[in-house]
Amino acid sequence: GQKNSGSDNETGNKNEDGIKFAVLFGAGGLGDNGYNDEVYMGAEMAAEQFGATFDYAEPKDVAEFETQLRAFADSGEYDVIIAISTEQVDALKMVAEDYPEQRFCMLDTIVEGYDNIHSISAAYPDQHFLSGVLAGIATQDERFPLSNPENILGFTIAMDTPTSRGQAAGFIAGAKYINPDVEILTNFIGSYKDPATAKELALMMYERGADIVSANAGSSTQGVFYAAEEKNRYVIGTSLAMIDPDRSLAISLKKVWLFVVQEIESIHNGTWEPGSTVLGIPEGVCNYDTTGLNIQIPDDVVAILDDIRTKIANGELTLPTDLDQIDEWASQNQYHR
Amino acid sequence: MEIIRMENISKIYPGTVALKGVDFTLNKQEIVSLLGENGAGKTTLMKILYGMTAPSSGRIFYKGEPVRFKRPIDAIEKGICMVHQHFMLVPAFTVVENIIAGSEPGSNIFLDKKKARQEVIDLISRFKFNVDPDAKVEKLSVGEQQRVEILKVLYRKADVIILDEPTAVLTPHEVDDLFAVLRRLKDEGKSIIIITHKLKETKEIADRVVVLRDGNLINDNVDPRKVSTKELSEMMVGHEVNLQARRPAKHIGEVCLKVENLTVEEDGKEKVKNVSFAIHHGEILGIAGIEGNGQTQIIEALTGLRKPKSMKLTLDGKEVTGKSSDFLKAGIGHVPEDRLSMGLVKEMSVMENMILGYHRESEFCSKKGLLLKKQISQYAEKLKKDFLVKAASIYSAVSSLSGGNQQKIIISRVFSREPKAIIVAHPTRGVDIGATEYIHNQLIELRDRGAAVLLISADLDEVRALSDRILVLYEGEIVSESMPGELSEVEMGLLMTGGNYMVEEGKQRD
Amino acid sequence: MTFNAEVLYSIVASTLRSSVPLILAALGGCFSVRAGVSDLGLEGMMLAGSFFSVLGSYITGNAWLGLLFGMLFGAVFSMLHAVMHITYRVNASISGMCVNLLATAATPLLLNEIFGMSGKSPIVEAFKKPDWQWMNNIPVVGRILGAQNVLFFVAILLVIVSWIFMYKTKIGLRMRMVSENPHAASTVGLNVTAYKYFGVAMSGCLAGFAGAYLSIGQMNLFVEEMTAGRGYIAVVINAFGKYNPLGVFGGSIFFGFFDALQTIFQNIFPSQLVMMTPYVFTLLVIALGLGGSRGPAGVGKHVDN
Amino acid sequence: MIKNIDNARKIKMGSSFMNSAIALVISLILGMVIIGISGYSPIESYIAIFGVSLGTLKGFALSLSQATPLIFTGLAFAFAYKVKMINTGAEGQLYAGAMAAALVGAYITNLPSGVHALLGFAAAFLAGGLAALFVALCKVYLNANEIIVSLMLNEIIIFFTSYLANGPLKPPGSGVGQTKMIEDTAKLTKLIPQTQLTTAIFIAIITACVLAYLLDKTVFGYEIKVTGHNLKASNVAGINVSKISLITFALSGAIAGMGGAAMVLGVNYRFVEGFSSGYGFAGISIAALAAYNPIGVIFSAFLIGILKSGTITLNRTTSIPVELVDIIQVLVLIFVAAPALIKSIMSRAKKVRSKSSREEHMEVKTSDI
Ligand SMILES: Nc1ncnc2c1ncn2[C@@H]1O[C@H](COP(=O)(O)OP(=O)(O)OP(=O)(O)O)[C@@H](O)[C@H]1O
Ligand SMILES: Nc1ncnc2c1ncn2[C@@H]1O[C@H](COP(=O)(O)OP(=O)(O)OP(=O)(O)O)[C@@H](O)[C@H]1O
Ligand SMILES: [Mg+2]
Ligand SMILES: [Mg+2]
Repeated sequence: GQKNSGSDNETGNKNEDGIKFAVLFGAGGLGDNGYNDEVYMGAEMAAEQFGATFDYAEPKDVAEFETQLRAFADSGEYDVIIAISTEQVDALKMVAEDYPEQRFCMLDTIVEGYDNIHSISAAYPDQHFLSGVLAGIATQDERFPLSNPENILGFTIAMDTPTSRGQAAGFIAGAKYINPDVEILTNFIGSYKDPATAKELALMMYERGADIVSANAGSSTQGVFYAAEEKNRYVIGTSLAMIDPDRSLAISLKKVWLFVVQEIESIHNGTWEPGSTVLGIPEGVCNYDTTGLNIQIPDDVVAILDDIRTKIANGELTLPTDLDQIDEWASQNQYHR
Repeated sequence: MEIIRMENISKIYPGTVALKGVDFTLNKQEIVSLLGENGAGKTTLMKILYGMTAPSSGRIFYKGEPVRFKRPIDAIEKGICMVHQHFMLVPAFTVVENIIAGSEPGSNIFLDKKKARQEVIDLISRFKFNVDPDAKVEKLSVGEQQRVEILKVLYRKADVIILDEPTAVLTPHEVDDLFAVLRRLKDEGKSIIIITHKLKETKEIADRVVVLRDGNLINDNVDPRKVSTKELSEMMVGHEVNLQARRPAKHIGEVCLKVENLTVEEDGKEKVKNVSFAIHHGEILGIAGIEGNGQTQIIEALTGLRKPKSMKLTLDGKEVTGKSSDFLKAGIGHVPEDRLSMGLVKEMSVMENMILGYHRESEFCSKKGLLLKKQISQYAEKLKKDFLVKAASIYSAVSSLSGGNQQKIIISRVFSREPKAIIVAHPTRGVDIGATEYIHNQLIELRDRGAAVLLISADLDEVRALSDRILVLYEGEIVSESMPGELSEVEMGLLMTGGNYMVEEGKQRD
Repeated sequence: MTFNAEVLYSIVASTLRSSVPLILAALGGCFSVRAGVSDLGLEGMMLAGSFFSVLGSYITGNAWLGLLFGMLFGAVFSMLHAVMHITYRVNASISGMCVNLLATAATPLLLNEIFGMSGKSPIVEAFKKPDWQWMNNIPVVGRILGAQNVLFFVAILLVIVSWIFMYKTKIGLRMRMVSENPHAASTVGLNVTAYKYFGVAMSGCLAGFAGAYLSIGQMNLFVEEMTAGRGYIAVVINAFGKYNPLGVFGGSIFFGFFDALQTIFQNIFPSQLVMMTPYVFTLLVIALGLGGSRGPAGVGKHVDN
Repeated sequence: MIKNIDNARKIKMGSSFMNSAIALVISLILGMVIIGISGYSPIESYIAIFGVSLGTLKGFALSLSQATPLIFTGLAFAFAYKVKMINTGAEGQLYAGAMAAALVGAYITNLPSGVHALLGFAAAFLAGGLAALFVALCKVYLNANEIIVSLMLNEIIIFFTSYLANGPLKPPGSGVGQTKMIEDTAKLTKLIPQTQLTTAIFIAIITACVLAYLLDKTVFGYEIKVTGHNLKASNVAGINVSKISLITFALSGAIAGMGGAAMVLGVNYRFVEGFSSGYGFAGISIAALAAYNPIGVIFSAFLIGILKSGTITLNRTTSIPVELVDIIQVLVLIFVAAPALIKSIMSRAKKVRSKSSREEHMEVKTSDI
């Protein structure tokens, strides 16, 4: 491996033996069995693959983002500083302006127009779209033993933020795309760390006839899984760490760890460039996943999912990005089996 | 037979020595009166006996056995009960609940309300007390509350009963009733310790008098029948005292304060019913009456603390309306009935308390709302000197002063503003003889300088000694107006309890 | 949105389930206030209960023992409040906040120290929802009660027992006397300090129970800050219910009901506004003068010796 | 005479200062023990916490900037406490103030820079004050418990501002609930470039001084103290207790609101949903630490600011859990809030010392024999 010698000299005393990078986690912090943990996993993978080392910080509030980024930048030790959550955009832009020679990376959000920021993200709806399609099929398909005759699904969201609404929109669009009459119950928990409320909401969804509930809710997701266990229905999580082998219909995967690995790889290869990279279903970064699950998805269903994935990759199908757009989108886009 | 002996009791509070090696004994079937000025240590001695505070040194013997009372419950178990100087009642509880709490009937964990109620009713009828067992205490008059306190003690079947100033809030008639009860209890074999500042009462009820002064035992075997009240008070104070002698007004002037059609409504009931009266310059008008007959409401109306239903108040012909600050500004001074809760801020300094209520006057406060600290401290020093307030400095907290000196702060504050009229309520309640004498003199001086004084007091002797004219208040109405000496104490007592017919009949017979 | 009997059943069942932790914590608040100590520390005691019940269940493998552990440590945390306020005369709002701060700091730390995990604990043995088939035969009520956890019934029992304790027993009367007028209580020979400690310890136990209900009753693990402000809501409910176990029960059901209703209204109105409504309603009730009594007269007062 | 007062006050302040200092030392020592027990090096931790916070310019600036919102909320609590009201609503008032400042900062344009920022503070002052006034009205006229009403109003304000930030006020394309960025003219001047230390700290300190002056030197302050100590006596003294309570509590809320403005105009440059990590509640401890003295609040907030800034360093440079610092913070609060606790510890220590010295004495004697 060769180091990116050009920028090395400019920014001073960088670790000569290997790449050193820093990660600024989201306010939720590690241990969420979700996004933050997956980024951490990516950092470890990158460290191992490229012999890199990394430091990280778990900020406690919004005001701390800027301080931590500055401190990382100030030390001049890092080849790249990675900010991982949407709330950090403001801080990142401010700091990036003050340290033009320092490379930054923004994950999961598009930031453009800076010479020292590279952003890698997936389109919000992509993560859950294919799972939505699968759920839309499964709820009406007798080959899925835990589903019921009713045509109802559920989606629980931690906080009512634009990002979360975009993610939910992906799931709902997926389900309606294949099953236009499906009803999708959506609920907001109000916290990333309140599994008890999450469980209660999921229980009510199941009681109201939903047979598959998907969750994108940080640590609160645990509650949805527990509700699925109690009701013996399907559940869809967002992380490899968050599965119930007998009841997880799929995992709505966004392979954020790949973002980190790619980023470090580009540094390692000297191909790092500012700008933005958007990845998603076409690149295989977002997908439904069944690793470690005991549920058999019939081949014809897999074929449909593959077909839809191709359509998206071709650009035949573009996805809606907010809950408000769904109805209109669904009336225009329908999949005919 | 000796039932209690306290030996060489000392109590040191941070900053004060409350008791210095006091010995005290109590015999069976005996009523002992404990005398002493404010701060002499009477309450402290009794609190030690009752297990509420630990003595710094000394020993207590109960029937010859040495005992250590760590908590009141230890004393209660030995049959020692105490009625406190300040009421120890729960306003939100009923009379029954207040009486039984802590010594409920029955042996299981559940509360037997029926049995408790029956026991209390029996007790009430046995001692001919007039209290509703199911009434909430917050609705009771002060006298009734006092009776509940005594019922609490009786309910606990105490052998030794300690009463700390039980008569301060009672009418003469109620005092008689109380004393009758005490005598009956004595006949039943109980021993009683009573603390009072009224020497007349001491002479009437006590078998033996014990005198404390400044934490020292002065004499523990005075026979009340063999000493005069003058001698008793000199024992307490340590020097000669001039007892209240009437000093009638020299020249009564024009009408100063005129109150017409005063009606006050509270909780939908008329507490003061269309009362009118006038006070002249240089006159003390006394209002006698049992507490709870509308005194508080009259005071509040005349000081602007409460909006009466109707009232026309004029001061030297000018009408006064508005808030209490307007009344103060108009020249109506106010010595409130409870010095600590209404008249003073005990956490603040003597100096700060000496301008309370007058702090917005231009003497103490600039137009921009700044306090003129230099003027204020000079003023406070002057008052401290003029009114003989005993305090370490004007910067000491009021809480560090004795009751009498606390009262002096209020007196100095109000009197030195030369009010045209002044409302004075219970000015000497709980104040010792020395300070009482001083306050009375100040009142008379103020009157002689031309102020109109409205004196409201539950102490009939005080009203009779100071007033130039006396009204009797009963259930919110003025039932009698008389000149001092016109009516006997008994007659006034009857009027105060609603017996005006009898008085009038008596007069007609004369 | 179809609005049928199913939905109705589900709302009622959910109301009961989500009111349980509120009932328990606010009941704890009752004991505290009715012994004369303000109850601002419920949140912290509850969080401690959540964590330690999980730890207890983890160690023993038994949910009941876990619950016991949770209650015990709820009480242990309440003792910080008790010692500061009762013995050292600190303002109760401050000592209460101390408990909250301590629990928020200590639980993640212990999570890290004991389980080596951050954010949440491993999954432990929890109270399973009992399978009461026979209940389903009882019309209406059976379906709703059948959807409840055993702890729900324990909570109801505790409400009744607490009410009897406070209003029908001698100790209850004495404890209330302490809260109304500690001086009076001490003069009739009651050990005011002991009663206050007892009330606070009970509040710790019950808040610990409430926390345990969240972590091993509703759920099967601990998540940092999982009480999510329920302790503060319990403080509100306690005042709303006039510091009476029955009132507290009613107030908790009220809040639980709003929680359950949210699931339906969130799809119609912005979620934040829906979540805001129970507070607006409570505030209105207080503004109309129907609730929010000042409580026992002697709360926060001390007796000198 | 004047000297006399000053002396008396000095002694009082001095003893409460001593008390706080001892409390600090004890809690730092206990903190070391806890860190040690948790298996980390106490020395290394303390170097990380204090070395950077106090030893470097940026660290020092960070400590000050962390202290800024805390001064406001600490003052808010301390001031309301002067009339014996407990302002648990500072968190909500902070949010209300932040939203108001963000609106003024973003939607009013063409103002000179200092004026714009001050207008932002004024709006926050008003918003926080109105929120608190509502609580005070409920207390004064409906006899409601201010703690309870404040707690509810907190939730209402936080949810409502969150609704605004996610709904009507959300700038297009934003991934989080927040309002539009404020104009440059509304941004506060940085005192040290590349830090979050802005002129807000001056506004905070000035506010503290104004409050101290108000309480000590004015009739209004006198009336506040009288009202706080004895409600009945202040009525009798012709003080309009309702008015004093309303004004004091509203001012308390207004000060908390200014804390929100400091965060928006100086740090985040817009209202961000959930921006406060409990600054409002932290105010309670800050005020208690300062024994409710406005000037003391500056120092206690600075102390907590040091610890918070230490936490930030610790977080980045070591694997020591940051909650350890929070624990130290609680310890400080416990010991400062309970002066009696310190006293009993000190007297016990003295007893032990005198006992041991007596024993020494005896030893000498016996050896003499
Ligand atoms: N506890 C938390 N507090 C604050 N923000 C959080 C928290 N957990 C997650 N987030 C943020 O919310 C967004 C979605 O987080 P979530 O934990 O639901 O991730 P996930 O379910 O793994 O899906 P993901 O892969 O979205 O983006 C991310 O931007 C993340 O930074
Ligand atoms: N808790 C206390 N702390 C400090 N000093 C006290 C305390 N209680 C009483 N004292 C002081 O002890 C002395 C004796 O007080 P005590 O109450 O026994 O007097 P007393 O004779 O009952 O007076 P009074 O007639 O006013 O009731 C007084 O100087 C009083 O200020
Ligand atoms: Mg179905
Ligand atoms: Mg006394």
